[in-house]
Amino acid sequence: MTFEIIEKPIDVTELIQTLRDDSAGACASFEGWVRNTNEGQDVTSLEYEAHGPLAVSEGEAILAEALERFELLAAMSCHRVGHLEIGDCAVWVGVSAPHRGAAFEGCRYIIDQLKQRLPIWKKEYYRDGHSDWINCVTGKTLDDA
Amino acid sequence: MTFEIIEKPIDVTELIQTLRDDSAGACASFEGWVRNTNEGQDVTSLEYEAHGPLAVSEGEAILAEALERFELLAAMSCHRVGHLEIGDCAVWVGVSAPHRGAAFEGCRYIIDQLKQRLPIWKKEYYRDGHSDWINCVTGKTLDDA
Amino acid sequence: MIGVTARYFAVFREQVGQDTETLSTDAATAGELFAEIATRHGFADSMARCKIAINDELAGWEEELTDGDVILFFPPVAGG
Amino acid sequence: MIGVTARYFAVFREQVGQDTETLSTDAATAGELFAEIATRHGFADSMARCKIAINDELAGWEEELTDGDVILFFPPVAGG
Repeated sequence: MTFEIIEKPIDVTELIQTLRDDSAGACASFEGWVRNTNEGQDVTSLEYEAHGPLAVSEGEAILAEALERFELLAAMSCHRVGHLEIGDCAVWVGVSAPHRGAAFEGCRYIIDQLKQRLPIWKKEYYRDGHSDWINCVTGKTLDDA
Repeated sequence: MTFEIIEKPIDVTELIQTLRDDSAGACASFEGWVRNTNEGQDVTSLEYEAHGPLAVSEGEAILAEALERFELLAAMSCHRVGHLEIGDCAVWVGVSAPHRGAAFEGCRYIIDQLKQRLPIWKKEYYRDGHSDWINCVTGKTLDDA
Repeated sequence: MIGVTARYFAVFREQVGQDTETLSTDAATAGELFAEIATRHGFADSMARCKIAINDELAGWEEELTDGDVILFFPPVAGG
Repeated sequence: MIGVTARYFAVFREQVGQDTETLSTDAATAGELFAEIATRHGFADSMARCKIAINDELAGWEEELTDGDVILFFPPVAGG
């Protein structure tokens, strides 16, 4: 059970290996990709900023909750920070379990909680040249001028 | 949208590439692994047998249903046949979608339907030397003697 | 009487002892043929959990048989 | 009056124009300090959607401040 904040591309193949367990019959995973639109605007790239130590401790708390609530054998996740392009993987979650029901539910729980609780912020850059911090009231931000 | 029956190890990295779409923000995937126990018995390996043409047409029908029912951008799946060892990936399902809700639901739908509907049969080999076809009434099978 | 080819999969193949048989039958439908074959070979699974395909298409139990059909006998499935 | 260090993240950092400030404040709690700073710098997000951490630990709004604390100001989060 580990949560990581990384600055380099996420290596999914390597991460999945950490979930191996001879009694695992199911492995569910989720990748969050940078997509080219958000709320009707054309996105060209993204910037992620995190408070590293608190993101790691909150991420690990979420993984621990998932391991306790669902019948999982292993859970891993990492979130990338820095400048990302369309199609890049921003976040990865993977779990293994004896059966698929718990695997799907545990994986979903983790990504839902990560999105609500991690001290990570996302700035979107748009084709028309402006940029916005997502989820924030940005009407008064400097970059919106 | 493709469903495949293959005899070689499943290459997940390559398959995930087929789901790429610039408007995809979410990719959910599922791997079914051969696990070392089933209903209290120690499993040492598995044999999968399929009716290839019908498995492919049924698999593609299931993927098409998922694309119609959920807001997905792409869906792929493949199932391995032949002799598999503990930890081997027997089945893979992956979908991409603008948002994660549809991705999780579509992926879950596909694996649930595949397990019920594909003309694929699984024989488990146990540590004590006997073997069983799963889901079948095997009380009268030759290999149980 | 019609002549059909039966192909058996998985546990059915093991119970029959071969993967293909040619048969002469009075069965008019897929369901009648399944019942006949299940009795002859001692198939233990209920018809409700099994399936038949005729000439590589899944068939309902009411589907009528034609001389020369290839009938596939599928025991309960277990993918994944 | 106590002296604290404020650190701003993401949109807050851009609005303040720097990532760290040293402050003298009469605020007794995390919530009072947030309100004071939000007014001074014109933070537009409601307190309910923001968070504060004191010395690298997430803090409730009622938590009391101590001279020398490092206070982190987190705007609404958006991971993934």
